[in-house]
Amino acid sequence: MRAYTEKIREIARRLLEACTVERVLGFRRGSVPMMNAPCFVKTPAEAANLVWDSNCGINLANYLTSRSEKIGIFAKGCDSRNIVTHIIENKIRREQLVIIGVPCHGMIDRHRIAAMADGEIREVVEDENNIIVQGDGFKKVHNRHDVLQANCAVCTHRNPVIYDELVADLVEEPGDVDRYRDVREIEALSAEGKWDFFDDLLHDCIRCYACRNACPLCYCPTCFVDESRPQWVGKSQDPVDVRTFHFLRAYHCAGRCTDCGACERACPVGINMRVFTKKLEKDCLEKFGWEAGLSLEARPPLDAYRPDDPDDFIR
Amino acid sequence: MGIEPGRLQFSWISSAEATKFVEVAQAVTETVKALGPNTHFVKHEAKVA
Amino acid sequence: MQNPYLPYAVRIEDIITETEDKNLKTFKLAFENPADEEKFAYAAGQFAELSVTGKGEIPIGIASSPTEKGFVMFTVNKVGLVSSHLHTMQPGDLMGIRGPLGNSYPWELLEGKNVVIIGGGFAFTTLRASIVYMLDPANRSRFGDIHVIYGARSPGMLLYRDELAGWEARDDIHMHITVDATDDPHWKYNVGFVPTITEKKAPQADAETYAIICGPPIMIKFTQPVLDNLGYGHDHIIMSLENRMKCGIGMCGRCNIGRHFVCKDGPVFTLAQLNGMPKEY
Amino acid sequence: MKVIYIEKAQWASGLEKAGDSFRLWGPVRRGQFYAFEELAGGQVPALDFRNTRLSAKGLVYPQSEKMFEYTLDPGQPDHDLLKEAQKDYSPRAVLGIRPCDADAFELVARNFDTPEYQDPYWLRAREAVTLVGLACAAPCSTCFCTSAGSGPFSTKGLDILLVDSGGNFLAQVATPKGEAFAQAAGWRQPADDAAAAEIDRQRQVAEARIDSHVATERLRQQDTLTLHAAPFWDDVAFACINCGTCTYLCPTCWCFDIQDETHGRQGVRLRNWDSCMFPLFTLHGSGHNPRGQKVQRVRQRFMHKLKYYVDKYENGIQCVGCGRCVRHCPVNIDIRKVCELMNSYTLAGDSCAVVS
Repeated sequence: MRAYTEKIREIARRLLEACTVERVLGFRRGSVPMMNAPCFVKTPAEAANLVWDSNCGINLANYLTSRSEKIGIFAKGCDSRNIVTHIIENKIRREQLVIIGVPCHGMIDRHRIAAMADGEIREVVEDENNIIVQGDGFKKVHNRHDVLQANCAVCTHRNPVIYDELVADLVEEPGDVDRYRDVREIEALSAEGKWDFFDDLLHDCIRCYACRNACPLCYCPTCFVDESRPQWVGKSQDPVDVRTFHFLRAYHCAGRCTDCGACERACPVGINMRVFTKKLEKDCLEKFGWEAGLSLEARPPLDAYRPDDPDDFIR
Repeated sequence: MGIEPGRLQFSWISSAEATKFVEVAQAVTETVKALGPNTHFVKHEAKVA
Repeated sequence: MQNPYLPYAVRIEDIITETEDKNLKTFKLAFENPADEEKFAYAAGQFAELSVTGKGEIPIGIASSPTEKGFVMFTVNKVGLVSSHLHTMQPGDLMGIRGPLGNSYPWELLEGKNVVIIGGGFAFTTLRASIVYMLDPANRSRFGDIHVIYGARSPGMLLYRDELAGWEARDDIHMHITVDATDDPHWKYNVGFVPTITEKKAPQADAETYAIICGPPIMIKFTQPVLDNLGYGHDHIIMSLENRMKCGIGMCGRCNIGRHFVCKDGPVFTLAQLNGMPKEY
Repeated sequence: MKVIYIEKAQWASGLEKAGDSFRLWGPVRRGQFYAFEELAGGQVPALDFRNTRLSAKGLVYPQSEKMFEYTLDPGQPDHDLLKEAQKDYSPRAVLGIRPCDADAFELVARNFDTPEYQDPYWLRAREAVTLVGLACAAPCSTCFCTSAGSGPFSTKGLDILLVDSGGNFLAQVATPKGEAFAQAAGWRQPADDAAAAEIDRQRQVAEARIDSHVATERLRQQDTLTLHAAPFWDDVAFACINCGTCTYLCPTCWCFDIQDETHGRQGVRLRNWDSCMFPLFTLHGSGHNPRGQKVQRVRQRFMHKLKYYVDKYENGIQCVGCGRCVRHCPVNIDIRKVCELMNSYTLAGDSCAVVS
């Protein structure tokens, strides 16, 4: 993916020099290992700050909501699907965007790598297949596939689905991926088992709302948790309120979530809240044959009625 | 989520189907009564420090 | 340890609907425990947290004057959860008040000075407190000329209408009541926006004259140049601010303007002070 | 300062003994990270952590806590009156807190313990807790405590500082509270003169390992309005997603919200942590919001920590350099970089103002 960076800078410079766009949305090198920061590049000279590697996990579509300028945006598979969703939901217009597709090899899980390290990590570099972690008195080489972010490990849409140009050739989409093993395991639990599972899952939540705010789908001007009249959810750390937040937020993402993993990546306390959205994603796929963000033309399942919609849950 | 099966039910009843409404309401009431008091998603007082 | 979050219990004695849109009501509150009234010793310009059990608290300027004994008075605009619920309450109901909070108008500084009070809309509450305070027979001689310019959208939107009429009739206070517009043929006061009336009626500035302004941002924005033209120094213009608050005692962190808390260091600031603070209010 | 030896063999038994008169909290491994949890009898804290994900702030200042209780039942004589919630302020000890986190309590006290008002909840909880710190022999790459008024071996705020010296802990007993805890644990073997030298040697090694620093010396003299109007805020704030991670993980962020919650006719007045990152924090009833834009909120956080606080207390910055916000910000907004921008900022053209 190293070659990506050069290409990305070149494209950004070209777009800005030609005034094709006013801004380019990409990543710059972060201040700590395995952390890149989203940035808005405004001049051709600043394009030299752009980078691309396995630490570009933030979903850039999150930064497009209700913007009015003409924007160039670098988009992985998941970013591109959220751009599609944004366009369908009228949060941005297609004409405003120059989408530069970035075929993705998967982003790495910095929390997991840090937990696997034998000390403080000072530097992380990568080559085609390996992630090389160096720290105080140790060096570790991980195979990229072993340290992918959980959602990237089961991703079946690595290539952008919508783009004006590409940074590199399309990558091969993984064929035999079992996307929903974890969801099936939870489905198999008893009601009581499920209750306990989610109790434990959410035990550490501090309601910082990083999951919500990192999510490109969560753009409501006032989130339901912030409403005071009526107040739908208590604001304390009461477990029922914490659960209500996660569970209702997930439902708001039904048929829209692309499993980009932004929520999990942002979570400061390591909650695997994707199990909520993945269940809904699975239901959408199995019951409606729907995967979010693949097409500008098709209407989302919760947005359209079809006579053959499944209704066996209704008596 | 852990809500016992039977506590959440969906029905499609037209405004003209008064009888069906009564039947469904009775059936739901019976099912829920049989399950006993709900213990999940019930908040009596915030469980906080 | 004294708990600064614990309100004094008060009972609603009387509720007066002030304005024709019925969104402003004045609540006259009496302390359940007479000793609390003494602890609640306040000066005009201070505020209190009104506590409605089960709904929460709201910071509201004290509309009564410390010279008025036996009750405290608050005029509340119906906007949010607590204020809306307060508007449904009845005389005899129990609630709480916490305070007095914040600073007051600078009464020591104003002693012997002329005072020009400029108010607009429902931000007249602590100004009413100030007028009643200054007009008290024990206090009137401590101040020079008093001018009051007070405006509302229409006659029916003026607060404390009976008192305004009473003050109009006195000769120790210059009242300049105004409305933005009216079709009432019997309206005998001014018509025009507050800045315009200020331009016409406010006295020229001098070292002995202070202006106190309270009103909606738009009124303040257009009144300030008028005062500048009249020669008022920014340390002679006194303002009372609002910001969202919770604790009222400088701890919860939300009402700050720069390093100052509106709740504890304010709500009263001179324009000279505000000029050195970020415009986050 | 008095130093005692605690043989590691006596660590667990000492804690068990102290457990008779103290409730004990300590770091416990949870999945990929460590968190402070109450220790069950016989459970020892996991001291092999670098730092806990959340600071120990919540042990004195819980994220959600009851302030008052009430009933709305008109049949009850005390209906609609707030009654202080019954709370447990019995003696407790936090084991293994890092010096930076302990120093944060000293800093936060400036907000909760003022000449005019004292926050009874914070003060009682603070009084009830004994802090048994663990010196930081291997600071993280994101630690900058030494330039934020603290340090890996700082005893500020601590009652006891444990220094690991192989087979035993060298324990600096800094306060009478620490003395009482050591007594309760039965740790009373005085260390010899070499102990102080050993602690000092380790401190120097640890301090030298901290290679991250912030310069703060010009913050005080900077003009508030000039910094407030500086052009760099747009760039600093661009990536921010306005979550509360930085404020909730921060040991020195103290802002809170107050809420009433009623269930049936009974209820509680609660306080919850709040965050200047949330738009709701400053939203007026009228709909007006003085910090309605993201850039205003991000600026508020840094101006508060690095300018308003500095001016108000004249006691350093509102930060102990624990580095949590740096490590866990989902979009890598780094307070060290912002501090550098603020500290070094000059109005363009200022450098030309040379007297000829």
